[in-house]
Amino acid sequence: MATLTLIQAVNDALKTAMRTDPNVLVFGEDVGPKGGVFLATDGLTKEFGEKRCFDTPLSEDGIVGAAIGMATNGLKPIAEIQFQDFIFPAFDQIVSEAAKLRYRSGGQYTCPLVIRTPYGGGIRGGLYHSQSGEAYFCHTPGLKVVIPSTPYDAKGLLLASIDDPDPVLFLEPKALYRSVKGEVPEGRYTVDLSTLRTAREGTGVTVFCYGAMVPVCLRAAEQAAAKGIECHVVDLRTLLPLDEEGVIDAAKRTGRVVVVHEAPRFCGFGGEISAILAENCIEWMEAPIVRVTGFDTPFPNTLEHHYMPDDRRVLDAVEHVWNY
Amino acid sequence: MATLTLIQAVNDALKTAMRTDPNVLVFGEDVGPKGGVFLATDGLTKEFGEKRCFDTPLSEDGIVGAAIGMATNGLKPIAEIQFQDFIFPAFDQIVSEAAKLRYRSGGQYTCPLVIRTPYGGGIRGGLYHSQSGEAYFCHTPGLKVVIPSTPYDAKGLLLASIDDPDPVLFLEPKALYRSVKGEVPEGRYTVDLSTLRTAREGTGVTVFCYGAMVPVCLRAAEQAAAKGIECHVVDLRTLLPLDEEGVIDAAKRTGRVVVVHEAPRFCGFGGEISAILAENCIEWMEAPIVRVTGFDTPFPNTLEHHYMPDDRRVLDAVEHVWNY
Amino acid sequence: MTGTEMFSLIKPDGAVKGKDPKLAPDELLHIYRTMLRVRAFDEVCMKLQRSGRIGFSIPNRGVEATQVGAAAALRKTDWIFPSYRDFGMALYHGVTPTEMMHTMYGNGADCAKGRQMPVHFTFTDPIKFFSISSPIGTHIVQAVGAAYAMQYRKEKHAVLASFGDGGTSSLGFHSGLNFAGVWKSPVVFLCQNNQWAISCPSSSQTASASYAIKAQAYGMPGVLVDGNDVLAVRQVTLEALERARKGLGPTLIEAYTFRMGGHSTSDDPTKYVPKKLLAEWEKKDPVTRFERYLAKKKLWKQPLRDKIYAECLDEVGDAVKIAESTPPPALETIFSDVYATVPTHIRRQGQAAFDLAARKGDAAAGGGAFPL
Amino acid sequence: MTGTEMFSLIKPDGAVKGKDPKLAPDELLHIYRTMLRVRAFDEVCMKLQRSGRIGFSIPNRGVEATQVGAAAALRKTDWIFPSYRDFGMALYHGVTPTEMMHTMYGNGADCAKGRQMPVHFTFTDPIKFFSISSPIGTHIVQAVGAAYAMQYRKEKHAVLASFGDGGTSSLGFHSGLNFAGVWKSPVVFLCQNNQWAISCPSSSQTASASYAIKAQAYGMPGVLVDGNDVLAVRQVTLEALERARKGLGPTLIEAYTFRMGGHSTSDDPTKYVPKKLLAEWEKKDPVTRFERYLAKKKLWKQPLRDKIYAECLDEVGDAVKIAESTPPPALETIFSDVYATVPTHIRRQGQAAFDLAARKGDAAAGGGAFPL
Ligand SMILES: Cc1ncc(C[n+]2csc(CCOP(=O)(O)OP(=O)(O)O)c2C)c(N)n1
Ligand SMILES: Cc1ncc(C[n+]2csc(CCOP(=O)(O)OP(=O)(O)O)c2C)c(N)n1
Ligand SMILES: [Mg+2]
Ligand SMILES: [Mg+2]
Repeated sequence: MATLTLIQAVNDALKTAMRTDPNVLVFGEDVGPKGGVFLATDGLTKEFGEKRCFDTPLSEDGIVGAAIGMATNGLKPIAEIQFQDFIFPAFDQIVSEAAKLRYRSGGQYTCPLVIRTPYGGGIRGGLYHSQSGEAYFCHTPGLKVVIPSTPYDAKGLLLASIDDPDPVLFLEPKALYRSVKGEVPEGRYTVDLSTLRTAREGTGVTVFCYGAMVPVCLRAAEQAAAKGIECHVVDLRTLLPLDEEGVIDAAKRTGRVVVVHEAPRFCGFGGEISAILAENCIEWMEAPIVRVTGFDTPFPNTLEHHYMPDDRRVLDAVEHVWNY
Repeated sequence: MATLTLIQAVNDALKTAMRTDPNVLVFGEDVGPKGGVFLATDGLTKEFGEKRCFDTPLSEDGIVGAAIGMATNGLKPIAEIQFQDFIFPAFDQIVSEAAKLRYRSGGQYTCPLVIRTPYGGGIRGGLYHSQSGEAYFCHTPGLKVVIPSTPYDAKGLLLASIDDPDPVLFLEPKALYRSVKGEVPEGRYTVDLSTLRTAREGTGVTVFCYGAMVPVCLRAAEQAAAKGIECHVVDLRTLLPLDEEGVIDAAKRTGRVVVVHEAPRFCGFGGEISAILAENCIEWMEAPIVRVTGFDTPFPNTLEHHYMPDDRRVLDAVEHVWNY
Repeated sequence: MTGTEMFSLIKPDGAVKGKDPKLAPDELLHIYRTMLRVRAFDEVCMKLQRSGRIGFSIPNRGVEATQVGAAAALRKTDWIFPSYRDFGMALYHGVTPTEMMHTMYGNGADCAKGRQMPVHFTFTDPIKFFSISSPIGTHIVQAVGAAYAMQYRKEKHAVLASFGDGGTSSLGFHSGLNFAGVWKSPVVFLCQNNQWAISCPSSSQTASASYAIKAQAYGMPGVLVDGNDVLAVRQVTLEALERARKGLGPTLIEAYTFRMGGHSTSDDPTKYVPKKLLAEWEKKDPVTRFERYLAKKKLWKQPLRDKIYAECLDEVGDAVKIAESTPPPALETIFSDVYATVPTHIRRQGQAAFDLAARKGDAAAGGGAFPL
Repeated sequence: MTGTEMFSLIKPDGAVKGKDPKLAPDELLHIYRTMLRVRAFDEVCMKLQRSGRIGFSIPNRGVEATQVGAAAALRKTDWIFPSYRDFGMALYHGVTPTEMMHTMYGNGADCAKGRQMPVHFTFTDPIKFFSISSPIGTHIVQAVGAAYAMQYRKEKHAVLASFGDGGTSSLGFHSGLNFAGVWKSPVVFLCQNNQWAISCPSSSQTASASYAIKAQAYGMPGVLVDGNDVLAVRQVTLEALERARKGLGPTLIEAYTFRMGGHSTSDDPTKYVPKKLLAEWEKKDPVTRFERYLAKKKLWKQPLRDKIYAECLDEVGDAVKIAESTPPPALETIFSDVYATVPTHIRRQGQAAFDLAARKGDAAAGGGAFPL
């Protein structure tokens, strides 16, 4: 088993899928000879030719729109959006079209595509190279939304997304691209798209997180442990459809909950977690359900380390609900 | 004081603003000679000329993009998007541009525009003439999101939105366009963009709602009253920025909460209300916080009356939290 | 063809300009009958809407030649990415008025399971008639993707993407034509310039000299054709499809015609369409024009129109009877087809809806338990 | 001008083709100095990035003539809607390297208050240089809106909207040019065709014969100009601006040039730019070309370049010193300017951030209490 970074695991997943299924194609801006701005698609054009991995015009609307047509006519397109911040020109194609095609055609036309895109802060990218837009897509029935936090999951979830018969938005935490490493099996394997992952067991406080916030929460959990608080850290990994049973069970386990994400708080994904708990197990809650999130402002540049939730803020919240 | 329908109140607000400020312009698809598909802009081209109320090419991206340029150069554009379902081609202009211009320019360029658009179901419009997309925009710092439910508020909130120095998305409940009537003062007045409205006082169960759900909840409250449950019905009316203090106060009043909206539940606006309460006053809650919403599916056509929350579903939820 | 000169075949008197395409009589009559079928379907739907039996329809009078002419150039193995005004293309290829009427009623037999508004058809047989979407223009670039799959598999099929003059301002038009140019896609783009986007005339849509000329921006030929001349439309579409099949890339066709009715049953065109203009185009009726051609071929004389039209009306009338007696979709159709399999949260919402309907004695629930 | 023939004024040897624009010597030298200033600013920023003192920069070598030529045609009352590569336009109009360097450092004196990445400038004085956005193309249609305001107020100003070859595929390009055509907007669209969109050459961007020819799709003139000829760019921009001011509507200019560096400091162009091509364009250096013209006018001979360039480097070096000694933005800048006034929920989040910073002894918090 090789030890890979998260971005290498993504690259490995793409190669694995392309080797086994000739209908799998990869395209987007700069994914061809350059291999993608983060090198996720490095070597694909060389190995599979320019009919299977190629650059497109600078139009996210076009990239996703064309992917929908390919998907509905028998191919398995994997579209790359260079930064999640630049997905919005394709919002109409994703939300109005890809997400609704199966439904509106009574199941006669389907849309099995994957959109991969790096999201999140930590690279001093300012307003437009740092955003976490998962909540926009999670409010869209018909889509699946997946975010890995480990190399193993990155490969297994991406292969499962490629197998999936419905459109999947695959958000890659760019802050983790090269900062996490892990063992990744060779060849094909998949990680189910509907179960959360327990990243750390604990009985004191349940911490829900995903993507780049997972290592942050695990660090905070170490520090909490030093203070005698055992955190139960849950990596949600598939946000839609969410493993609601798993979420409720994990919350009941401790009765104290902190929800963490980078995106702005207001109407963010964390609100949904709080709401599910407030609706299904409020009587188990022994403390307020606290959210630690990005602020309700655009993403700044120089001060991004103050904007992004860090272990200090998570620990603060953990202590708060613990001592409540 | 005249008795007007909600759509007449919108028309009245537009005329009032255009009469007092020559910088106010109205444009969009079919807003000119036709007066808009719902007649919101009826008579404007005739009274103010085609430099001030005019049709555009069929491009929402263009409509909002051009409005941003006008707004930042001294005009007060009011753009109509024919149906909220068709706002998504403009999503990038709204979310990446209008919402972030003041911030990213350090306050040197601003974007005081209004986007008006009818939203919601009830006209047998199927997937694409029925959607309620407020949550997409409420997750976007820099925007304001306003939804009236009475003719009085429609005029007062719209005039306040036109006065506002920041971009406002003004969502009009099309189901109420002609079905509600009310007294509307002549001339200028404004309704503050940061306070909720108590639509009905009560001490039993607090019901949060907005737009077309307000009359539905009031009907349910009547029926609940007949069963001895007094509902406190809150019309949120400005969703962003939200009157959080008011929300928390209203919830504490009864300790039992139902949140109602037409949009799909998952990551919808209702989740934010639940989360605010779970974070700020969970110990006051005597029952689960229950959401009554559209389903997590696209909007159907023939069966839309099953999809949209109605007084039966609201009443069910009210009884549920009451009896808990 | 430069994109500004208009190609036509049938002169106003029915004589042929240039080379007669020499179609077999039964093909000519199938074209003719389809045009009348569109008209009959249209007339019946307008009446159904006026009497409150269906909610909405989209009139086609005036534009039948464009739709039917383009459809006549296609093979069954090609794909159509239609606009909501493209009744005629489906009818030409053998979709029955009954199948279509189910969609007009959004009943349980509707291909779209009552989820879409009327006229938003979706068929896979006998030709791929892609699910119609309301948002304008999105399908134009999707058509290019579908065509990529054909290229990739080395099929000799092609795609017809049809849209209106208003559609040229959309995002999908720009990205669709641009991608198709770069990819040399086997796509024919058909811009049906009926001169209106609801109430907006072309003067408020674009400043370009024609719609066909926009092809230049994407490195493909642009062809302007008389959209009221069914054989001319068929001819240019056929030639464009041949180019496409040969790997020579896409073509933009502008069919110049006129929408004789309102935009939809919700629209009052008298507010914005000049009467004189309407009267002028009334004289250019595409059915009459084609009849003159057929007459010169001795294939037509009255009362053939009356006879065929009556047959069409009967056929559509029967469709109405069948559609009206078909029950509405079952409650479960709200919850299915969101995904290939129903996820837990949607299943739970479905169950709650079933419980409520059962409790309140609601018919749509059917059996009572959520079956998915 | 047809959109496919290329206009130029200065021949490779510095002689004038056609009519000399006869600019005053100090204007010519200001143009020259600005080109060198861009080059100096560029060189310094590249080094700062390589040594880890700033995070990012965008090289401009090769494209200075296009930027400076276009800027030279503008009046101070016009607006610029720039792309991130348009250093030179700001410098030409008198924005100082120090103001710009603050943005490169994202410090407390940065006009954008340290919120944007480097090179995303925003200035209102001495010319309206609109806040640069990362998303490609969005500003093109915004420029048309700003121009509408000028028309509406009957001002004789105009707007320059500048973007790259890649930008022509964006949504804002399509809607921007389309709206401008219909509105006859006083806008000049400047497509800087530097032949690359990051690593993507024009052959993967569009199939059209040129970028200028895309103007036809929008009913406006398209002009192709030699982008390495500063006076030719100035000339065509000036003429287009005059048309705009006269109410004759917009123009699309394509300036044909070549990006000699990488896309940005994060890019390695050797992976995709053919060496031969680079060598070929090296010979067409726009600064050298302009020097030959100036030499013929007796305005230039060595060591003038060395002297001016050294001055520019000094000036930029001073800017670096000032920028480096300027403290980072205060913590409150995260929370201000989201709205004109800070709403309650943001105020509360700001207060929490201040409390945390104060508790953990964090410098950025300043005084400690949230001041807004
Ligand atoms: C993105 C979008 N914006 C607005 C609408 C509302 N709308 C429906 S049809 C129409 C006009 C379309 O005109 P055209 O493309 O010329 O087609 P035609 O109806 O004339 O066949 C408009 C504006 C829509 N469906 N989609
Ligand atoms: C909407 C969007 N998609 C993708 C990107 C990423 N990106 C940044 S610059 C660039 C290439 C731009 O090329 P061009 O327009 O030719 O300008 P140039 O850099 O050559 O000046 C891309 C793809 C972006 N900024 N915005
Ligand atoms: Mg039309
Ligand atoms: Mg370029």
